[in-house]
Amino acid sequence: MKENLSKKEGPDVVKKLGGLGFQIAEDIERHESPKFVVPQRGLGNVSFDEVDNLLVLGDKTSTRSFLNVAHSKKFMQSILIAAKADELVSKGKTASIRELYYQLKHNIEGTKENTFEDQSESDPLIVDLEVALEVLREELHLKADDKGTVIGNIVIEDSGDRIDCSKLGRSGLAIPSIVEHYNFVKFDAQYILVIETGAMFDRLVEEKYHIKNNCIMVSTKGQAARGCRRLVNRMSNELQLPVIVFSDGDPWGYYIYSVLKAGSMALAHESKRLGTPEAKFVGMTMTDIDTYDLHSVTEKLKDVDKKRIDELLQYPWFQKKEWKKELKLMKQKGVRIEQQALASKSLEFVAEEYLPKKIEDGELLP
Amino acid sequence: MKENLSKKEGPDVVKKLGGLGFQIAEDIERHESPKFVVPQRGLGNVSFDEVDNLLVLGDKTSTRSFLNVAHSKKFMQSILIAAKADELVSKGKTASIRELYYQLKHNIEGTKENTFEDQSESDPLIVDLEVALEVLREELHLKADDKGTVIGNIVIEDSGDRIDCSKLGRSGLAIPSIVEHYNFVKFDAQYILVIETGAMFDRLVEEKYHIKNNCIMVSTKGQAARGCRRLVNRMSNELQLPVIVFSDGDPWGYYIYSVLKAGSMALAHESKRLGTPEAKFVGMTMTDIDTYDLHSVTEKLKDVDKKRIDELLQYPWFQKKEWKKELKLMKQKGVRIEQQALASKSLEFVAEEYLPKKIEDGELLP
Amino acid sequence: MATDADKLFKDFKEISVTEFFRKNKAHLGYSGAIRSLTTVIHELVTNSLDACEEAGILPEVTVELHELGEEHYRFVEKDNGPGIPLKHISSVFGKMLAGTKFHRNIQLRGQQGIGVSGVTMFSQMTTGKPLKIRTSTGTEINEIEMMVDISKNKAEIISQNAAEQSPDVAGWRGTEIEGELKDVVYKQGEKSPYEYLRRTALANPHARITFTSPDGKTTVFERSVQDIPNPPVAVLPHPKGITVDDLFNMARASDFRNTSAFLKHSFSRISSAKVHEIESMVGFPLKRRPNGLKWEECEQLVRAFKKVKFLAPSMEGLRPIGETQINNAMLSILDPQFSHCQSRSPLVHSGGVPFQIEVGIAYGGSAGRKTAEGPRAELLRFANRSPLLFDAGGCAITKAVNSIKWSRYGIKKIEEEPVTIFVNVVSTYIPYTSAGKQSIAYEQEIIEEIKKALMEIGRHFERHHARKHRAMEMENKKKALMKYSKEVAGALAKLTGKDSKELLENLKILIEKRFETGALDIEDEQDPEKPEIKKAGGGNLTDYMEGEDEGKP
Amino acid sequence: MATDADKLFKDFKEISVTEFFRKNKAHLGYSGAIRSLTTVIHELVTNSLDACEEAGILPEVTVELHELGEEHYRFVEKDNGPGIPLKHISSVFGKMLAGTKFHRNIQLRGQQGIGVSGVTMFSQMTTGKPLKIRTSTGTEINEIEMMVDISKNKAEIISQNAAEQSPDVAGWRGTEIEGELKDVVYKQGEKSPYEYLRRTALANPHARITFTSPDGKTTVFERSVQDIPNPPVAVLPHPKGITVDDLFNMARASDFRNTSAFLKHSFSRISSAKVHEIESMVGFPLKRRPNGLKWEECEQLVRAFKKVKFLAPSMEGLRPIGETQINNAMLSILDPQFSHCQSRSPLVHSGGVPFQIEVGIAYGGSAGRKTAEGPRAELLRFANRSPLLFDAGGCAITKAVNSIKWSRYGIKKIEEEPVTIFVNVVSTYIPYTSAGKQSIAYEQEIIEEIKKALMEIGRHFERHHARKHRAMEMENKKKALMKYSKEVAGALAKLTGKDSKELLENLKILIEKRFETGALDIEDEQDPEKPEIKKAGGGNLTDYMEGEDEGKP
Repeated sequence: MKENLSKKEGPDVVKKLGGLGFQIAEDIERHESPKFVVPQRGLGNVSFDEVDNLLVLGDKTSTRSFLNVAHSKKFMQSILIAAKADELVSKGKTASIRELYYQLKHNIEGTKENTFEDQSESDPLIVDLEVALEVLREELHLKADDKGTVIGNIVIEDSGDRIDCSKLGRSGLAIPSIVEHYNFVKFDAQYILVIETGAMFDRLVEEKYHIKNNCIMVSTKGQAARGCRRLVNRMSNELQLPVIVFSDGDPWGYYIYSVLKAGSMALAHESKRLGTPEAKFVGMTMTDIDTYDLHSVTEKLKDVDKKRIDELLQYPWFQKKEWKKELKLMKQKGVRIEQQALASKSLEFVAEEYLPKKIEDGELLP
Repeated sequence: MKENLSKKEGPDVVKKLGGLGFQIAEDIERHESPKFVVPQRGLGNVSFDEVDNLLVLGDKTSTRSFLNVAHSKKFMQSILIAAKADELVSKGKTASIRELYYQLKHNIEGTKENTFEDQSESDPLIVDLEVALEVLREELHLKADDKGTVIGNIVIEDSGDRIDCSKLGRSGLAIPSIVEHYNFVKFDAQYILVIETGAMFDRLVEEKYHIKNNCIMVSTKGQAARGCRRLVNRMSNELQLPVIVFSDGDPWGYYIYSVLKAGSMALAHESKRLGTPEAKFVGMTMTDIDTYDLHSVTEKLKDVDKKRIDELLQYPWFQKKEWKKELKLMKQKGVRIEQQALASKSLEFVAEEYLPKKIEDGELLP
Repeated sequence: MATDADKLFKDFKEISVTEFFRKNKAHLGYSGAIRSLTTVIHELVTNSLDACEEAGILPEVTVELHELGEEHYRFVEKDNGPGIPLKHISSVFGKMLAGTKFHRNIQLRGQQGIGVSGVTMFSQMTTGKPLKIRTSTGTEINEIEMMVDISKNKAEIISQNAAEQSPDVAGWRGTEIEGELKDVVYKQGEKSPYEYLRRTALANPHARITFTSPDGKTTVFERSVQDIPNPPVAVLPHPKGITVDDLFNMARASDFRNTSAFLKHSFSRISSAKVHEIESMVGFPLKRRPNGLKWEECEQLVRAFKKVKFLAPSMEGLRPIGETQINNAMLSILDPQFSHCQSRSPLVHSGGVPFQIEVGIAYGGSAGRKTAEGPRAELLRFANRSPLLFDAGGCAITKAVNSIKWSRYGIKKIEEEPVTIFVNVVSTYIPYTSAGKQSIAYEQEIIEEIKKALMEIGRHFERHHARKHRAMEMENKKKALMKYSKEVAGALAKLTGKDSKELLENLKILIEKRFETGALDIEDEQDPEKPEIKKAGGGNLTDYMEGEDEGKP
Repeated sequence: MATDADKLFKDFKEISVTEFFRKNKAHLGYSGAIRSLTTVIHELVTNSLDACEEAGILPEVTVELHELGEEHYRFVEKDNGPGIPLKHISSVFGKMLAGTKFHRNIQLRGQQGIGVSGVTMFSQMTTGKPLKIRTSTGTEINEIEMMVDISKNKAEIISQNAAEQSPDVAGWRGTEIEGELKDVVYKQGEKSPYEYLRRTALANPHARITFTSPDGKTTVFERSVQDIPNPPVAVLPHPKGITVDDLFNMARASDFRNTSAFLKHSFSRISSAKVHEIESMVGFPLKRRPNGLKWEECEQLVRAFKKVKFLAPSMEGLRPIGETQINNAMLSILDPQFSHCQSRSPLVHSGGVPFQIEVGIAYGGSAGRKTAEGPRAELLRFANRSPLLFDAGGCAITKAVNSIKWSRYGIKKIEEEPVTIFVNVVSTYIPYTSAGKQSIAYEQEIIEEIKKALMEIGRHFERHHARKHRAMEMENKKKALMKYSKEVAGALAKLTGKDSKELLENLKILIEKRFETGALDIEDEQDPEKPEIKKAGGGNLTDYMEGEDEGKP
């Protein structure tokens, strides 16, 4: 097993947060404009590293200055978040980003204004702080909502409990938002199958796909949550297992795959921890429609679907010829197809024919 | 433990489905208009049983006749569903309602029409069939998406596995869409706490609330799925434990409570299996806002919220004076409050003060 | 000593009415190169049709346009009317506010005696050339070239010839007018002379109209009705519509010896009994000479008129087109899938002016305007059978049409349908909004009556539409059942183990039987569940999905 | 033998122009009880102001209305103008199409010599009573009671008196008109005589106008300008605006010996040099007598006019209100927070008619219409300083105002703002759409010029608005920083263990310093992150939320 990537201890993080504080306090004492530097985020400072197959953050930075009125409120909010994170880490507590928002929200004395009006004000500043201090969200003891389920032949140690994920009946283990504390005790599997929809996950569990094919199955239930992505990343790295993704055949499903594989724009600074560049894609592909004669169970593309396809076609990480072909074919056919449409063949079809055959034949997209 | 309510064996269900088929075939052979009777559903045939504290379906029925052109397509669709359910039960397979839709969707010969254009056509007919044949969804081997998590001192037997829900770290057990096969092996708990949001569930897990207060915690993650409601119902009945619900302080949270307690309009025929009339409500209440001085972390009601409040005030099962008071107070204050707003006091507040005190003092709404 | 005022008034002058309209020619419809040309045609054709009808002649009208240069045309307009007596020719064409129509309570297209002189004026203003008139009342043929002396509002004869026709044989009778125009332009379209004549033909199915456009193409709008319409007659005014001033002026000009006789013979619907009733209400004897009546006495009389109940105004003077005639015209010109017309009963507006509404609808075929995106709805407005092509915005007809909710009658987006709406307002006095006579003022009585008429044909259209629709639906229903039968039979066979083919055969027999015998009650079938389902939980389909997250908006 | 035609023409009659407008009184603005009353006031006041200005007198106009019964009023209108010479009185008030204005190329409110006679006619039509006129040109005072002989279009004198004034002392000079009206009603509102006079005062700040409404309330609109405006002068027509017909008629009526002189003296901007230029372009010598010119020759001349470059038309004849005057008037009547006016340079429309646009905007204070939902935008239209209250829909001014995108100038929803837009069109000939003179025709030159003027004041408004806004923003920014300082100091103290109060003191010093010195660059600060953040992942805020389900729409 590879090591669990770069998890810092509490004291390190406290030191970094304090450092930010001292630097700003010094500016103030010297009567200089208090400020701090944050890397820019977003498409303008995100690029696709074709070697690592990951989205990475560039070098562009912005300076956030208290005396620049356009920054003042954000500056204040950032300091409030830093101070609260400092408190959480010191006390060994964890808070959800929503709780953090509520913890910091209060009326600013002598005004009708609140420190934060909406969680959408604190969320991006948390990311800024992560990036500026080069610490992880989890190291700040902050977490987002959890989502996702895992099942299969793997034993995980969580807070002292040993959880055998092959002994959870048809239920599976709910993946929490932070999985840094997980230890993989032992496992016996050929690969990890990541499945977009809960319903398909259930189908495969019912068909005992994970047992028959000796794999670990993860359901992302839509776009994968951070905890889910980190779990796949850690299992891929530490267990050295191939990761195969199975999503709907539509631009949204393909984007879920790309986020799992290459990371996301919003969290490009953490792509190394959250992305799994080795992941491959099994389906649904547009060619499946012809191969398995699924024409009667496709659905027409809506305008938003078409718009999303065009967007994907612009992203550097979709420039592989296989993906350009899929996306163009989708536009040309004008249809999308769901994982569950395979049920039109028979209920068992997906588990007994579709997946085993495609995986065995290596009919996977990069 | 009470018994697991009325689970029929496969052969019984096959007999019922066949019965429906024979009756219709006879009509046809006699050259009479083929038809079958379904109880009416919806507000017009749902009433609130104040003794049982449950929503129940009334006696009104409609006749669905093939020769009535307004019914013809639905008639055909119903028969297709019945035949497919017959096949599933006979084969011992389970399908999600989405899979069922895909299994039945195909082009009608000689037309441009499909048997089903959209899942919204098959879903209500499944419910019709359940009600008409007096069988459960699960007995038809059909299921919806799963959602929800359970944690605490209970051992569940699922398909041969014994799952100790106190040994799942911070993760908890994902609740599947069908829990009929669960067997409760043993448990040690004072009550069941049902929590609306995943984030609050996490907070309480982190605070070890279930351990410190010796309870089983269930997170519904929004409106409770059928599996989750059935699990709460079964635990309440079979373990004879009190159920306490903890939701956001808004009309949507209150409705989640009412569905857990009294059942829903759409599934009134299954209220006995899905509702838990003994459930009580701990918060968030409007009076909490004053008691705990939470004014600065409330949010303004939107128009849809206000509209929803007015709707709730019309429902017979919200006519208890305590609930009328809460709803009117909400309108009067013009605000809603989230569970996580309690974090503005401190992160531990909800686990160390709010819940223990309110539950101990019996400050619960009926 | 000359005061300031004297200085200021040294320029005090009188101007003629022609001079006034020369400076304000837009008031007469001469604004813009396209509209000006159509106005000329409108004035000439209107006059021809009026003349033919008064004389009881089936009209034959010919219009030719020749392009002479840029914005320069020659026109020839000819009719087979009664002709114009020599002594009146110069007044008809050269004097404004002179004519046979102004004083009479009679339904004619023209009203004011301005229009034709306006043509002479406009022709002369733009080309400096005279108008040529050739006319015969049946005896000799008179040819006159004339212009207008604008400052004197009278004709200036340029040349004059008379040619005898043989008295033995029936000679030519009619009028032909020829002239030149500049600053006008001929363009195909909704405002063109062609369109004007097409619509004129539609509203005057007894007329035969021939048009030769500047590109040499000749179109003949054949008459679809051979009957000569009854000539319009002048009717006496109704007492309810009279103002004090009207009465005062009429009384002053009256030769009657006593007011009783004056009232009886100058107004319609005033019988001897009514005269007595009126007399009992006024404070003076009706034996008095009417031309000695004072204003106050006229006021008393009008007050009495308001109180007395008279028979409704006589409608003798009204000459509607008639339902059959409109329908024939629409059929022959629009070739629609469906058409329906209605002539309403006459009513009065403004107290006592009789009027009558005729409406028609044509759907499909060549109905509607042609556009690049396919046919669109068109509204054809008419006043006393004259098409109104301009100023649609402020017109009572437009207002009435726009106030109808056509969707009630099964026409969802009327703008996008191949439909022609036809409205003709018939009256002895049309309340135009200006001297241009292209728009009818918002008289509430007129608007209301047009609305009622339109709703009536709307209902008719709906019934027609629904009938067709139902027949088609029946066929579709049967087809649908047949299609579903195979699915039902297959599934039932699976459920019961019975033979699928046999089930299908029996189902087909059932369906055939059903559609032979029970056609009527099938039509009225409703899905009884639909509304209930709607109610359940707010009508959202997700209500069927158990346990799905309702979501917080 | 009487032909058909003879029979038909037995009723051939001439009617007078008064008779025409009597039957079509709506053409003159007499339609509806409210509008008819305002029309009467409009005609009388317009005439008074024209007369005062031509005579160089600061106008004092008084209007009184008394209610006599239901829809029955008495009016008195008085001015201090030059008076009317005895011999003209009957024509001014009793003859339509007679006056001092029609023939002259001069900017006056009246144009057609119809309006005042229309008042006499309407008064008489509704009440049967004569108009009383009391007028003096400075010598004796003449009192006349008169009616109109409608069929003859001339006055009918009922009574006539003259009273001497002492020739030693400066006697009363002016005109007072008194009469009765029925079928009219006085109602407060946008179409009322009160509003008409309020707007008149706004556009005529040199006039003092007193109004007594039927409820006895007297309002004085004081003059805000004491200077007597230069009297309008008649200007010669410009050759570019002349039609062949105009030229032909002018030439015919000319006494000049030769065409050269005729051209030089009958038109503006035709110098001897230009005459030579013109001569070289036409095929005949200009020595010829103008009254012998043929139409074709006139055509040649007009063609030459089109080619020759003349100086722009003289604007001598135009009498704009003036920016200062409009602004003073708006300040005194609307008391706005902001106002700005602009008189544009004169231009020509229709080839050669000079015109000029004046616009103004007033914001806040009493600007805008008062409504139950608060102030709303109002548009005040004027033509030669006369308010246009009716027929706004088809007016060039309305069209121009509606075509402006006010949001560009910082007025988001102009309808809902307390703003008054003022537009005055000044011209020697205003192209009205009808004899009612309430609406200016869509002349492209006029519309374009109004638009340009409005955009100009729009830009001015925007600058004013932005200036105020910036000053306020600076203050707010400082306040915001002060507020945040306490939060920052508290959090920093927690993070570092330093003293919170000390940090706060230092922050305050920093802020004070910042706003003393760096005011300018603060204004230009932008948040450099905003646009980037927008771009990231499609601008959706949920993009910050890692792993949240993006959902499928």
